[in-house]
Amino acid sequence: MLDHILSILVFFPALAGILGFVVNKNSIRSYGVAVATIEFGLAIWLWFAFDSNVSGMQFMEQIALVPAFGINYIVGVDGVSLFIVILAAFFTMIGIASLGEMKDIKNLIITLLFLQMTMVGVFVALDAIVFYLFWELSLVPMLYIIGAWGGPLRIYASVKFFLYTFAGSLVMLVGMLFMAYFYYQATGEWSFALLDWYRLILPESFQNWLFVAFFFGFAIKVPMFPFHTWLPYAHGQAPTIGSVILAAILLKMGTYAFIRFSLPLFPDASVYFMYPIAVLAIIMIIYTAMVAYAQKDIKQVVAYSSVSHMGVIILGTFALNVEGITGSIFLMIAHGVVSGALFFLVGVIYDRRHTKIMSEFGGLASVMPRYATIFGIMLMASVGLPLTINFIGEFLSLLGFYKQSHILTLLAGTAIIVGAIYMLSAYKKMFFGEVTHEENRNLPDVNKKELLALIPLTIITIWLGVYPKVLLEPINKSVEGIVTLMHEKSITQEAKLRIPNVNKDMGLITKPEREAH
Amino acid sequence: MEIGLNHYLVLSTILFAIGLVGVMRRKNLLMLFFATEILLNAVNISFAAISHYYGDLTGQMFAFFVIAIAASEVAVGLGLLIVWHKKHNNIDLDNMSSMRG
Amino acid sequence: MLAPVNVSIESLNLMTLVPMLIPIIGALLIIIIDLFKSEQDKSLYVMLSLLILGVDFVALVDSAGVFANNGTIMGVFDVMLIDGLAILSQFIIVGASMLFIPLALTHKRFHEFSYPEFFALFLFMIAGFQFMVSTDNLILVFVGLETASLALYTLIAMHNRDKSFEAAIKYFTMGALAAGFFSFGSMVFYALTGSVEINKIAAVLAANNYEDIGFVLIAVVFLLASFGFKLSMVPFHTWTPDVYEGSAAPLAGYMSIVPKIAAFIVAMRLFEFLIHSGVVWLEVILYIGVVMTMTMANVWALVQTDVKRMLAYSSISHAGFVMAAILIGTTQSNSALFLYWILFSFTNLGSFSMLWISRQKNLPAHQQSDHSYDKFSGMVKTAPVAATIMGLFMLSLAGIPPFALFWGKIYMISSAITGGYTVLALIMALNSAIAGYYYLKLIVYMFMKDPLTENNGHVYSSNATLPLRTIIGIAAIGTIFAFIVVNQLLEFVTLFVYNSGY
Amino acid sequence: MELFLYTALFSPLVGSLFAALFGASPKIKIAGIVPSALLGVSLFSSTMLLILVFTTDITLHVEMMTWIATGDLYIPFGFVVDQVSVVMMMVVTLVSTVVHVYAIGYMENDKGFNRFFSWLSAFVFSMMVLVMSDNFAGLFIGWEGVGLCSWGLIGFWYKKESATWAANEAFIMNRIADLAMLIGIFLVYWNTGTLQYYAAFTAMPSLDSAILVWMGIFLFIGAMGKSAQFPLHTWLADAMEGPTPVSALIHAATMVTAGVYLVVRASPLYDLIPSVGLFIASLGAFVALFAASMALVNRDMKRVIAYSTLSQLGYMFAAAGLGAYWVALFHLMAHAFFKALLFLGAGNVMHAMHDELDPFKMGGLNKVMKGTFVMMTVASVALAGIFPLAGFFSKDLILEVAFVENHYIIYSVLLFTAGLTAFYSFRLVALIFHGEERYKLFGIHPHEAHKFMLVAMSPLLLLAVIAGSFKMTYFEMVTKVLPELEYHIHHPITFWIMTIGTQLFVAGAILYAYKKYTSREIKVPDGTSKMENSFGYKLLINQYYIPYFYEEYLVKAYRELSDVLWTKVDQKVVDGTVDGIANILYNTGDTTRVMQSGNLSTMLKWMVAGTVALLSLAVVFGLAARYSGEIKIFLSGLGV
Repeated sequence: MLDHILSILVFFPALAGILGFVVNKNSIRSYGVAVATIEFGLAIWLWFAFDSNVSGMQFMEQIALVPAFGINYIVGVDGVSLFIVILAAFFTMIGIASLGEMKDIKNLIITLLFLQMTMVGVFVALDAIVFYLFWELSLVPMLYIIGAWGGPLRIYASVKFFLYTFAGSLVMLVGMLFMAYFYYQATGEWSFALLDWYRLILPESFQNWLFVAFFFGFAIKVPMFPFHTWLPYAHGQAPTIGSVILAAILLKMGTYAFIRFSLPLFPDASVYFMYPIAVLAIIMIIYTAMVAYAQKDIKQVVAYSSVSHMGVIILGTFALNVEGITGSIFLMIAHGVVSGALFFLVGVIYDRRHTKIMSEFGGLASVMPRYATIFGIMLMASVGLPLTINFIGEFLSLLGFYKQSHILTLLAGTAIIVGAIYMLSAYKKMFFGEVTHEENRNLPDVNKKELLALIPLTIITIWLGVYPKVLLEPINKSVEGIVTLMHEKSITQEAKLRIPNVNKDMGLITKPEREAH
Repeated sequence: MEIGLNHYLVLSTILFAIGLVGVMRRKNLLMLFFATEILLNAVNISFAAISHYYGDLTGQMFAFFVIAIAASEVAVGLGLLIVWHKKHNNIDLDNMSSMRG
Repeated sequence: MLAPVNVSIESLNLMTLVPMLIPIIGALLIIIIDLFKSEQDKSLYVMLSLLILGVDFVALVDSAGVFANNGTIMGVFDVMLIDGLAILSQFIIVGASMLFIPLALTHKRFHEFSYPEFFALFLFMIAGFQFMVSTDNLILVFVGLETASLALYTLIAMHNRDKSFEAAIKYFTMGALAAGFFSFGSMVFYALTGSVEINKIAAVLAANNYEDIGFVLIAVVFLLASFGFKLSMVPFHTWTPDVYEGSAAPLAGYMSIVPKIAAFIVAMRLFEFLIHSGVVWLEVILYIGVVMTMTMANVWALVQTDVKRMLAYSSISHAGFVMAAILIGTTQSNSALFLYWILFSFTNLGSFSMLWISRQKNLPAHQQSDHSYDKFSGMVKTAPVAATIMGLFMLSLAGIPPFALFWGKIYMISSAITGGYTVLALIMALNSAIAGYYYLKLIVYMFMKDPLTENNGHVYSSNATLPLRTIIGIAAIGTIFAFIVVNQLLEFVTLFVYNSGY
Repeated sequence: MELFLYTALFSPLVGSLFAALFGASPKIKIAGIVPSALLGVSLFSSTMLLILVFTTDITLHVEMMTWIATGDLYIPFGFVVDQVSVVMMMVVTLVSTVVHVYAIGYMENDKGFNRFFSWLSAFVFSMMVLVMSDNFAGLFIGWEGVGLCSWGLIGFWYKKESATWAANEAFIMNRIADLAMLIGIFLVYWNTGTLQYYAAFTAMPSLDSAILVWMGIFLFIGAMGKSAQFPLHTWLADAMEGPTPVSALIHAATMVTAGVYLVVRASPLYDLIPSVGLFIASLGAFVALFAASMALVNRDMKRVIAYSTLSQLGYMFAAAGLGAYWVALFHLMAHAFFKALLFLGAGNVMHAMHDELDPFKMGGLNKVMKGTFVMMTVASVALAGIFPLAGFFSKDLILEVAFVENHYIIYSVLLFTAGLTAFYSFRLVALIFHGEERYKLFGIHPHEAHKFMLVAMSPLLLLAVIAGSFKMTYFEMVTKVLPELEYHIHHPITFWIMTIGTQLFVAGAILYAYKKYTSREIKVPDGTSKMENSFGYKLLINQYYIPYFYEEYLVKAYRELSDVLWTKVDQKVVDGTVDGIANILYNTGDTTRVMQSGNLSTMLKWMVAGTVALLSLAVVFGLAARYSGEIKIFLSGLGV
């Protein structure tokens, strides 16, 4: 079974989703929880079976799909993707478990199961087309979740989300087809397999163009400034579960793809575009943090804070050294946990008051002390306090990038200031002061079902902040592989200089192929 | 003056142009059909002339087929026209615009 | 005077005619049956037609085998030309027809299907299209085209609604004009080269090194206009939405597939040699035409309020997309054309059939048209399965993987890239994004809005019967599981296209 | 001995978690007693460690586990107990224990009693991490941890707008400095390849001096935030919104001295860059004077003490900057004792006066609060630096350092400030405890604090008196790790003149303060007197208008800019562009759909028009092809 564990992880939820149509409406919730728990169990098993001393892909499977055009179903995990897969399974599980009363809950749970398939699929796919397949397919369930269970502007928000991302990824698709074509020119065979592509060394100008093409797809997904405007709408309108999954997992697709595709495929272009992207990342960090500060709606604050944090992740990725990339991967997980938890928390108060406007609250600390405590912990994690999960990622990302640029890191580091500003002021508005609204006086504190989601997240937040080694070790191993590959592949002097020589023999075939064109 | 191939071709072209103008200007469906017939027959003249010029029968064959097709077009076209006329009591093109946009 | 005709029957290769003769004989058979005993039930004719088409399909399989072994076959005084393109396109024509004909077995009574003439005309039309694709003689192309078109006009009109007549008249009139253009274009070629066979025209033009490029271009213009009409290229597309709206939904779906593939084949035969001979003008014009057709049709589809009209514009856009293959003109692009069109036929027929089963006899007061978007709001609540299937078709049309059209789309875009048309590839990709909006709009209505009050869901399948459901099921399965067969299809198509020299 | 290390470190954490268990429940005594007892354990362990270190000169170093390890980066949870950190541990645990016990009484009527102890013990834990860590990253954990606890404790009375505002201000301002600190840490890592103190300091001498200067500057900026040095000082006065035990522990004795500790800890670095050291010293001297000047007129008891803390921190930095790290650390220790005592005394007064903070509304309290009176007076004497109390030894040393190192400007500033210190300290004592009983006007009936609170304070009282006598023992101990510089003024006469002169100057200032503020004329100021309207007074009472400037030009500007960015840039420009593109497409469709008029005649015209257009293009192209030669000549004639 271990040989096919990844395929099982991908398709089990989908299959369960199809069978779910038969399950009675009243039992669907238990069904969903059961399925998601099994899936999570499988993911954990994957982790145990995973060998952290191997830097390459594990549990690989390959099935021919369209061999005539070089498309194969190839899956595998390494340290980069392993934990995001687990995170996806985890969030689906607690997401379904903590679902409140909603209309059409059956459709929602089935949709979530399909969404889970696409999420896991994206992170284990090792063939560009299969990757693209899951990437696009993930839009559909999310579209439905936002559009059917969202707020008043839900249709605008969901369509915007879909089309924006779709447009970006189509440009990326063109890039992929180009890449395959270059591979075809070099070897005379079509292939979309990522591991094949890794072996291809392209001239710098080609790298730059392809990098830009991929960039559109990834940047919109991340979302990077100035492509981020779909996100506040999507988050603002989505139901809690939608926001949680969107923030925790779906946004990670973009940053993950940068590490999986852009860096190893185009090392020289990555170096070439490092500064522009870093500047964008810094704009993301500061600008969106300021915009977050101006928000009136707590969910929008969290949404914009996501963008701001994603900026740090991007920065870490483009540090192009082991510390930075490891940090950015860790921060992906960290941000997933923390922003997921924050969206859960916003959902808690929204369920009670049906508003997310901060001025409607105030003084909640005395009414809902447990809620305030958990919110506080998550807030501090979001602000990047040491010994919380976020700090490790932020610290490493910034540390990594410092090697590339002092000034830019200094600017990016303002993340810890501006982040504190909007988060603390939001917290102050909601929790401190006297209770000013009568409705708030008797709000019930978090209930058991909500704690079911929040307690594990809190534990993870602190546990991984204190003991990140469990994650860092496998991640580090794989990242070393990527950085080595990049260093070996790079052709310009600049890139050789910027990308450190980790000096570990990966046994990779990096012989230059016949040059394209 | 000897009448050569070019004369036929010019004639054919002029007729074709007349047909085109008719197609564009006519609002009466029947007249429109006439205009399309002029188009086809204009081409027929050329085909016959070129065929003669090359001493090759293909052109004439083409012309025959065109005639046949024109005839069947008239059959179908008139059928449609009659049905339309029965229902609407007119055959003005301007009345046929229930679908648009 | 007359020399005795001295042709051996073997050299005529009459076998090449078999696939066309089968539907013709079938059509005559149906008329004869009616002659003996009229007022038969439509199911008889449907099944009969299906059988005939089945036999036709088998005949095609046979000639495919012959082609695979012996290569291109000429026949009947070298008028018939059975190459890979002809066989592939006939597969599509006959296959799509087989999917179409059972759609006549509706729950509600539509009177065109009770006429045996409908089926006879339908079969004649198929024969016409088959002739059109399996020749490179412009006369036969013309005859096939007109046979098919005239039958089609009548089929549209037989739907017997005001809009159908209007649609038929519009289509007919413009068709007549297009016929005029076609004959004029052929005439100019004939004048230039003394031949109406495409390969000979090509040979002569190449021999004199395109001396009279100006006249060649005039001929090309008229032929382009004529095929632009058939393929609904902008600005010759104006008939398409009206005709689709006016005709019965399945016929509209059928029209978006079969006549177009026939036209594509002829366009491919005609224009590719010109492009390959370096007629830059044609390349530029086709480029503009392709981009215009894709983009403008998409833009117009955005503002539609009726699903069928939206689908009409969408199929214009798809046609423009595929037309790019002819512009690119490589083996890969031509294979992509077939792959795309096969996958497109499933999805598009499926979505039009979905409209068909929701077709009411009379228009309710609150509805603007037969298939307005409003009609589908909240469909997932009242008819979840139908809504899901319709949603799948829309996603496939939008090119979301792994549904059928995605595979065609990537192969097509890839062919643009390999052919060196980078910008075109980008435009094609971005057009898919624009198109996403209007497909999504239907999904939004179906899945995210609340149902209209008096709607109990029955309306969406009021017209459904087992045969219709089967067809939709086949289309849905074809759409979802396309990824399983894409490889075989691709290999098959590439082999045939390559062996035909395209 | 590792056991002592772990108990010293973790028992506050256990106490904090224990109290946190009752966080949401009503007040329960045990939530205060257990953490206090655990702190006692921590104090005991620290004492044992001190004895160990003192007697054996062992440096205890443990690595508990790996924290972050990736690439070449390796950061363990490592702790070191050496002569420096053990001094800090002693200070921290001692003051904390006192404050904890004191707070059991002080907070007895507060609803957030349990929460308070949870935060307070958490703070001690963070502080212990800060001082015990063996690497910069661990230091940063503690650094941020104390920041967090400070936030929680300043904003402890979260219903008060001013308290939560001050809490956020403190946190954010510290964060600004923390950024610099982080950058400093990055610099250390990328240049030395490690964050362990020992390894990093060993590698530093071989580095380029420019890099070292940057390192020193960035780390010092970090220290400036935590120690509230100008211009990041405003938060400290506002932090007085927190409960008084918090002010005593965090904002006087321990947390704010973390910056000094950092500089002391990084002494190998700062020794390499004397120019930065001089800057630190100058800034320290400036802050000493600057803060003391604001303390002169302030009418908030706690704020006066806060400014005095700030001023004393300036002294410490002056010493550290001049390379006299052990002196700085010594003053840190002595200051912790008497300043905590002073704050706790002020807490008693506040309790007695029902949270009244204006000393002008008090007066004559010595009659009802004998114990407190004695303690605060002693603390003030110590603060003023009168022989033989603790302050004398430490502060005089700093003056000597400045003198010996020939920095006469710094010396004179610090000397002058010593006078000011004495003045404002006794202004406060005089106003509170002597003179008219002005509180009666406000109908307040003051009472002395609980006995056990006074008892709890007594160790501090004792230390404030005798700490100076440890000077030589202390010196011997810490100079094992810190630069062993003894400061002797070479000429004994100079020495005596200076010492006695300073004492006389200070005593004079005390007497003047007494004279001025015990008089019967003292009334509650109402803003009409001439002095209150003088420019100097206004400048000082408004803290040189710095908070005003921050509020008006930084905070407001930030808020307004944020609003503009959101409503104008994000919604209008960025999102507007996206929607604009979509709208352009949609509108194109809407306007061009008229082409599809549905009229057959129009449709035919379009078809013909299309053909004609193609035809004319063909003709143009055909002509161009035919006359391409001529066209080329023509174009070349045009110079194209």
